[in-house]
Amino acid sequence: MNDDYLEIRGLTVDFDGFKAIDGVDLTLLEGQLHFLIGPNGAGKTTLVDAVTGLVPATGLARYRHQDLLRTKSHRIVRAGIGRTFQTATVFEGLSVLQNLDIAGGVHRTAWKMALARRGTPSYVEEALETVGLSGLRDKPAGVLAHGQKQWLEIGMLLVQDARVMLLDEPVAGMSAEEREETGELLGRIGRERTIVVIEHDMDFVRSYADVVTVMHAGKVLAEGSVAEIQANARVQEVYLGRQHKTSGAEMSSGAESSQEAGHA
Amino acid sequence: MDAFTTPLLAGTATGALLLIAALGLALTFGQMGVINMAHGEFLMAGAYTTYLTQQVVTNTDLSIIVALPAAFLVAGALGLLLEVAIIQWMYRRPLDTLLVTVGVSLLLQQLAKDVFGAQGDPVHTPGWLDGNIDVFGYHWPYRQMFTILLAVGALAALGALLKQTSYGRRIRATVQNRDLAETVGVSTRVVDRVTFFVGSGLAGVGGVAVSLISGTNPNLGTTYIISAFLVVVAGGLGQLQGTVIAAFAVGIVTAFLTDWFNSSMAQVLTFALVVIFLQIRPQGLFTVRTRGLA
Amino acid sequence: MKNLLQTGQRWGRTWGPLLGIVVVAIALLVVAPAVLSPFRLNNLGKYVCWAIAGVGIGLAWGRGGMLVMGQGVFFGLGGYAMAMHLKLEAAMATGGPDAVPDFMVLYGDGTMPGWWEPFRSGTFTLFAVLVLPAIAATILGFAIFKRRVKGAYFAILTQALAVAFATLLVATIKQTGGFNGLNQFTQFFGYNLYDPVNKKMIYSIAAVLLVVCLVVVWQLYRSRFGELLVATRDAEERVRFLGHDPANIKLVAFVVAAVMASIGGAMFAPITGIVSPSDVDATASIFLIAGVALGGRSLLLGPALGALAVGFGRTFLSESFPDQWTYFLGLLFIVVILFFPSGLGSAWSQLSARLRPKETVR
Amino acid sequence: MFESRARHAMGIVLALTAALGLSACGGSKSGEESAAESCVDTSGDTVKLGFLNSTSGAMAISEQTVRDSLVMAAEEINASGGILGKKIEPVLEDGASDPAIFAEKIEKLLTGDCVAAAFGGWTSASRKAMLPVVEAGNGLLFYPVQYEGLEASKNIYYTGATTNQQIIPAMDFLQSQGVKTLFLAGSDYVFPRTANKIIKQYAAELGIEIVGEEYVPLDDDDWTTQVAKIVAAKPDFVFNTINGSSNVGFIKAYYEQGLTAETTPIISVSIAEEEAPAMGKDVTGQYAAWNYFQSVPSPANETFIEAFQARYGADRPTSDPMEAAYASLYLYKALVEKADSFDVGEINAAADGVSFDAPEGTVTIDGDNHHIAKTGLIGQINADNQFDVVWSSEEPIEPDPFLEGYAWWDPSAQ
Repeated sequence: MNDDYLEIRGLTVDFDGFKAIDGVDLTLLEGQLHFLIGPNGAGKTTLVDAVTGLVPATGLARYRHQDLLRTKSHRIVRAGIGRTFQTATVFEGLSVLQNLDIAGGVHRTAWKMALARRGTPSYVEEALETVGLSGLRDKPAGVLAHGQKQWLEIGMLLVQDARVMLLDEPVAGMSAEEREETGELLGRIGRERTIVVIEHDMDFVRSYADVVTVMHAGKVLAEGSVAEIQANARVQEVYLGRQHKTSGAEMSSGAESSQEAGHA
Repeated sequence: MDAFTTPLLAGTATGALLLIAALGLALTFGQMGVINMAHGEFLMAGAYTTYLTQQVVTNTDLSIIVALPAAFLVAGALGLLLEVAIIQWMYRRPLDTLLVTVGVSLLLQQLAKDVFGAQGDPVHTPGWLDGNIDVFGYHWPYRQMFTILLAVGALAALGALLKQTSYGRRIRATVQNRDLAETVGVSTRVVDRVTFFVGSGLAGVGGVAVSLISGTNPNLGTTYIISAFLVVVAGGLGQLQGTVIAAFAVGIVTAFLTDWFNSSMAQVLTFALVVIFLQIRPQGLFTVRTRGLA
Repeated sequence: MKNLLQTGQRWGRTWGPLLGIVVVAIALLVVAPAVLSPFRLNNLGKYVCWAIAGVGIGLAWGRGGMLVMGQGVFFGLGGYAMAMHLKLEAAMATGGPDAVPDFMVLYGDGTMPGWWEPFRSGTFTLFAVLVLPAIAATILGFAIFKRRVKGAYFAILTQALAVAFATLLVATIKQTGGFNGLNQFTQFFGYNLYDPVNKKMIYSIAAVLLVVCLVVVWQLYRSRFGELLVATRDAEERVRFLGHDPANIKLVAFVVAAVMASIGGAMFAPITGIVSPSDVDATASIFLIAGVALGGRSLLLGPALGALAVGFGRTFLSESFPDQWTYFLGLLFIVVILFFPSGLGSAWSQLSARLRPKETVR
Repeated sequence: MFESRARHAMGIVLALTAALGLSACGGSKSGEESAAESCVDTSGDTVKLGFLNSTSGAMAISEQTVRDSLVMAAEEINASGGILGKKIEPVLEDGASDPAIFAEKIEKLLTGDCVAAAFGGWTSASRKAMLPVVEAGNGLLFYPVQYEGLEASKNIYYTGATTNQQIIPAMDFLQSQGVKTLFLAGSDYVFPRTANKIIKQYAAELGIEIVGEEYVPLDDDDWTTQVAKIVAAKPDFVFNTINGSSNVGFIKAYYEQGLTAETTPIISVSIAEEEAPAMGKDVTGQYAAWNYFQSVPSPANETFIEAFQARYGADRPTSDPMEAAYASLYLYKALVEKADSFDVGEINAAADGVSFDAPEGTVTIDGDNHHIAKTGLIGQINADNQFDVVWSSEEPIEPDPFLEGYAWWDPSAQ
């Protein structure tokens, strides 16, 4: 095994006394599609925030011998860890091509930055190809459909050459067809990368997950293959218990699908 | 002893004045994201209201008491007018409200000049405020104590409004989550207007206190607006306690610096201190934590 | 046909702005000197100085989203650096190489502070005009941007800076001339300042500098940096997750804007014959913003043309309506920001965009 | 492909600009000065005069009064036949309280409107800004305000007091009152700093001890902490060189902390008839040093006050700068009539000894330094906010802007 894995030990995030993450241990290996599930408020997004320097945390998060908790966000990105956000955030005023090109700018010299772009760099072409947006290259990113924006974000991570991709609900709001395409895309690019997906849709998780980690109340509840998780009694309890407390109308689609998982 | 008490007491009074001016700003800035550069001119409106009140109510002892609610209403009405005529079209463009209100501020200054004349008008201090008490050699003017009481009163009234009344709950709900407040039936339009009225009215009350220091003049607002904004910035948004501490801190620190150096250096150094302070606490003293990518 | 149209559009995108700059250059350098009286040309020179600062504000505010309300400070750094040299030149012309400026004799003890000494050299002064604001902006920008102070906080801090700077100048009479500022220059790098031929030359230098600044921002706007700056303006946190520190990107734009303001200030001194605190305080800074808002903050030529228009309007209105002209300035802010938030330049381009299909049919 | 073209294009634009710029850059070095041609045309039956005062901005408060009396003087002169038979045609400009605007407007007046002379300016900053323009264009400027001295230009006539006609008489008055300790309070800018430098040196000469010195910025009205220092220092007298609205804050803080005209009187050099009633305090008993008070008994003053109040309202007081501005226009008339010409050179040649029976008394121009001889007066404020003259230099004092006649004066001392 090489060093290209993300190691998290005893990670804790404390919001003025409220422990949003409470002593989480995780090892995320290369070449696996790793899914992070759990009810709302379980701390999934906060975990990603902590690893990418958005919220202060204690404990350990290490990638290639680099202590991520003492590194600034943009340095973490430079170390090869990229992420997306729940709401797709692309630069709406720039074209698809410009969005991808801008993502590849980290290692450019100051002089290159001061010049205009000439032609299309090969890695940008490749990313366009991979995420299937070649035909829309000159369109402003703002006019893209929701799913296309998510793909564009993944494309930007590719251009960034992110070795670890932390994706926050990439298929939320996508059609079944788009989900399938996204799943295949993740499968393709995941072979030589570490990919972590936060997801609620259990169908999607079942179809593509190699490893699933269930989080609840800031702690890791269970970890294993899809089958192992589904058989786990504590996981079932958490989801069932949640069902009793919440009224049907307020329950999100994500919660419904997780509840499904509990029964299966 | 007086080398310590004089700046402390005088600075507390300056801080109280800054607090009255900054409370309204913190309210409108915190809730609506509006940066009202014409707030200083509402102070000026309060000062001119005091002058006009003294023309009508010639009993000086009484007139200042009458002037307080009058100034609150006049400045509040001006604020309401500003909200209805201009600001309501510009929510979600906070930086642009800053520039629009710069224009409003210029208009109001010129208007005051044309109506009242460029020469300032006198405001007479009532007899019961015209005196002092000897505190370790500092002849502490009653007027400064009155300013501090006024600030405490304004703060208490505002606190009661926010904590005890249904409007207060609506205001707090709107500050915390505008969209959610709307969905549960709070008319944020009405809440915004009430907030603007109250915030501007407070500036009017501050104007009464200012008029006791320097009478009236058309440029009176510009003297206080920047300091008041620095207080809001240093205090942080969303919590009045930050504004309170920052106001008194700026007032007292400026007074000590004035004592040690001079007024000009005190102004410059206070600015430098605020910038250094923001290095330590970039979001100000107190801030409401929000989730997600801002 | 479609291909041709596209080619035409791309051609227009590359060359259009340059063509605009050429038109501005010809208007300022050929037409204006030919038709304007020396006095009016000198007035125009003053507006050109504001326009140079405006171009930088367009970069920082329009493209970078940083509302710089205190550009008067950098305008002042350049203006005072140049004015110190001109003051020393005037002193040395009559009193020999060791002469000190008259106001130091009148109001001080006749000795000159050491930091004035290098400004005897014209080369050093030119160097200082470029480097002083860059250093000041880097220190200030570093402190502000690294701690993620932005938006209204940033605007208010910069305005407070302008107030503090002006107060400092007024209070340091023996070092900076105080409220009176620096004035009574006689020559500009050896050229007599009151000779009409030389005044025309100084005007031309300012106009050339404006064109150069326009070309610089034109290149910046079309560069990858320009794209990144706009990206930072629209979604600062997202840029962080591209691996860039947004603070550095903003810092570059802020420093370039500061240097341009300084260049404007440096030319302001010989053109108006005075630099005083009232040219650099909060009000003066707001004047600079007004022009940029009017012309269109994020356009290439908008800030410069807006600054020229506001400068001209200020002169024209104060000559025609000496008592009421502040009303116009107040209304300008309200109307432009309320109805044309992207400036009149954008209003025009929106209109022409609607008209364009008809034109291409021809 | 487009990129390389764009770079070429950029190069072309820059080259073009450089060429255009260079073509306009035929400068001439100092020495080969091309003489400024005067464009003043007095061949018709009118003569253009420029009145340049701030009617907007912070200084409008003071300068409007100067404008008013200039306009009135012009109307009076026109009614009585004009200057050398030519009617005055005033050109009004706003200096906008901004020195750079003053520089611009004076150039417009001299080269655009071709006025024969300009009147106005208030702050020293505005005068300093106008001075090089007036000298370069060889024009004439009449400056009507008391100022800190240390200046003399052949193109400017200073009709307000210089320091030896206001500050020094005030000190003489203090000595006559037996003052032993003095506190200096001023706005933080050039005039108060310079005035206080003179005061400190003269005080040392007179044996008066300076027990404190405080400055506050022009736009700052809160004097509370500084006044506390006066309370602590317990001086016999306070010398007030504060300017503008800051005076109100000073006076209010002064009385609030228990100081009065009886315990610690103030002598001011910028509180006049206009300002005294605007303090919001009864300032009866306080002093001011000027060269003119509305209460000065003279037939010329009676006529002046009558005319002014008839023109602008019976409630309008008259004050020193207004009177100096009024006198400046009449002095110009006298200068032109003595020289029998509107030419600047001929006016200057005829200047020495030209006099006018001004409301303050007879004033006479000193041909060397272009200041005028004035009588120093100290007034004490009475219950009607008028000044009772309590001390006078008796004779007009010859102007000495550089204080060359005062042995104790050492300009290079701190």
